[in-house]
Amino acid sequence: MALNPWLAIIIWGVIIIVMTGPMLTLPIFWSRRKPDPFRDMPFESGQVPQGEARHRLIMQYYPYLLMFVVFDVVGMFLFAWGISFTKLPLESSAFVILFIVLLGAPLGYALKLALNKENW
Amino acid sequence: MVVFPPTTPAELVALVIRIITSHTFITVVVFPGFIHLTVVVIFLTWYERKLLARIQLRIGPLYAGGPGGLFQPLADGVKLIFKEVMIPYKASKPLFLGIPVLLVFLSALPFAVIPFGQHWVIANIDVGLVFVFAMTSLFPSMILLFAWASNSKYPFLGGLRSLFQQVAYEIPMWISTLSIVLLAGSLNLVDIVRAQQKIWFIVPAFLSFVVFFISIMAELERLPFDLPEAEPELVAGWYTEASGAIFMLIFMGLYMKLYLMSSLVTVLFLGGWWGPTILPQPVWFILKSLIVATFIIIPRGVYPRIRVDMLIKIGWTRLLIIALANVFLTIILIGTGFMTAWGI
Amino acid sequence: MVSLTSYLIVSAALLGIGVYGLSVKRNAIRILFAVEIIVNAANLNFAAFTRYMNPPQVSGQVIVFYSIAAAAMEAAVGLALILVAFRLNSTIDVRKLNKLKG
Amino acid sequence: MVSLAIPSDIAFVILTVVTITAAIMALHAKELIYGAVSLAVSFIGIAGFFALLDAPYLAMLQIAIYVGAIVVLILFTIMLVRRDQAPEIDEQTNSESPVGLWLAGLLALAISGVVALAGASLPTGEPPANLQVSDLGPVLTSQYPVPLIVLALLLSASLLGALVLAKVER
Repeated sequence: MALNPWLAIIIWGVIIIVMTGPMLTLPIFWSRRKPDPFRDMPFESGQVPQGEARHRLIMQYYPYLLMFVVFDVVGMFLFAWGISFTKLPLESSAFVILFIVLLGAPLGYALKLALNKENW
Repeated sequence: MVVFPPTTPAELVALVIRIITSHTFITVVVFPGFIHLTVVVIFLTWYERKLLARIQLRIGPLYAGGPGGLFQPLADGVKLIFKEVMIPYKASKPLFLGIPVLLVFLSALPFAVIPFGQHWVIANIDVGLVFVFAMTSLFPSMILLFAWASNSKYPFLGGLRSLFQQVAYEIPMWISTLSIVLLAGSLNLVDIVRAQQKIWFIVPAFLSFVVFFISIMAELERLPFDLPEAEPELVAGWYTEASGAIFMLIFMGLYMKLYLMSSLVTVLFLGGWWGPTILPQPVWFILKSLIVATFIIIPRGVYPRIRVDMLIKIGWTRLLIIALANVFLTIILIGTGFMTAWGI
Repeated sequence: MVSLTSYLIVSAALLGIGVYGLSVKRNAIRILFAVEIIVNAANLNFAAFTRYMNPPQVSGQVIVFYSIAAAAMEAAVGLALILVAFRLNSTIDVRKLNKLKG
Repeated sequence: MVSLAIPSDIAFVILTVVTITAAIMALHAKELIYGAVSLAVSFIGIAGFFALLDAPYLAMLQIAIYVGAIVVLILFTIMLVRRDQAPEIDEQTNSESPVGLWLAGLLALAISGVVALAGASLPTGEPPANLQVSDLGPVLTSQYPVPLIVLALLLSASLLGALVLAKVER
């Protein structure tokens, strides 16, 4: 029977949620919930937490995040070309190879910028 | 005869039998779906404990818990389910409770496209490989959000480390599989395995196997890349605040991801279900995946961890360059007709 | 059977939401959200039209590729600009970023 | 016989509700972080539309690039620009100009009207799909090769531009 594979994926997803959902909702249902400031304190090895928890951000690795966005796009384009590589004549892949080569230079410069710790 | 909607009890029974014996139901619920996945995840927790105990000569895990320690995972599960679900002060409730379920969901969903045998696959879609990558690419944001939601310092630091680490190794992982796509000419995982009937892709694409393996070690936050959960520095990394059922779900999600990645290695490089016909196809597949998982687990007992800036530097300067170079190598190999000699 | 018209109306609704956000919000990041929603509405239109061509073609999908890539780059540069603006003025309220006003 | 073809109408309705609600939530959620999460949900809804439109590769691209990369970048930036403890005062809207709402509503209505009027001349039936994922490569390399090179230049320019912008001036 040819069932649409996407429907099968949806069924699988529903099964996962149906099976794992109770693992979280049931314990919440039967666990004791009385607000207790000491028990609900964030874990800091017994110390009383001080200051804002959410604001120590490391700017140092921000360039890698930018590079990730760029190469995410590149990767997706390369996959779209890669599927039909063997069916295409080799000449038509020249542009894709040029595409990869062109991105080499900015990658090098971005790495140089990112690795220089004085910049961040 | 199956009628919908059923009117008599006999028709209802016929319909139920029809549904239960349908291929979709069996693949979703029994194998390679829910039951198989649960059993393997429980097995993997037991297996990792035993293996590390052998490597590091830890006495406790070798004896604790019934015959061969098999009851230990069950006891853990029961304990975690009946523990209280603690939500830290000022934590973001919907994110803190929702993301563990989503983590399990995201690591279990890609199993729909992993072929455990020629017909043992839930959904045979044409974009299988990209589907797996799209799902795994959601992990960094989930982890960052969970770390942010717990409103605590250690999880937040661990979450940031995890974000940068996964982001740094995702691109080498994708680019290294590009040479597999070039060789097989398809993104469909069933077709990729079929193309390996004569020769496993680990032979023509050994370099990309190395890059892929190192990348998944980093993606899974396994030693020597387990900085996000470095115990001496960050307690338990991004899931420090997780307790009880939340911890159990995260744990399940992580082990499922371990199994997912090892089965992906099997599909892409180790010939999937192919093997001598003395054993059925799924057995070969599971065997290969477990061997890969062993090689992912072993370094945890052997290696120290490296520093976070070194880690990110290796990902971007070494692995990405090697992966890109490997793409060119594969193009040359295919272009010169070297591959056709091997029947690929 | 879903018709082309319904896709176009969904896309128009998304465009409306985007334009609303663009004209009403003051937080620079919200404005970026609105821009992304508008780009998505356009992408949806491309994909719908290319599917309902007779026979269906993939060239519209390829255009969506380029559109998504351009949107990703727009987000990267836009967020970097927001970061710089925050560093210089310590606010991302577009009403207060008025140093160039005479 | 039980008909198990995908009920695309139901999927379409669910996706529409999810996408549009999430898009509104993205602009209206109190916390920016929740706004970003709703934006991600809206993107996933659009990916669902792509899957319905027989463009599965596009759907995966949408999830991987938008949700996997852009949303991460947005989340990180939001966390960077958060003020220490101050409530988000930037969250008010231009209260003196409800014009925006009218403008947007009018625009959406106008477009919908045009679409409804033109509905007769639009193709109605869904032509049978015979699109393959492997059709993308030839179109990409033979029909649109020059945009690919322009895209490489765009990618490099924006990568370097963003990096130079974000780095600390000394």
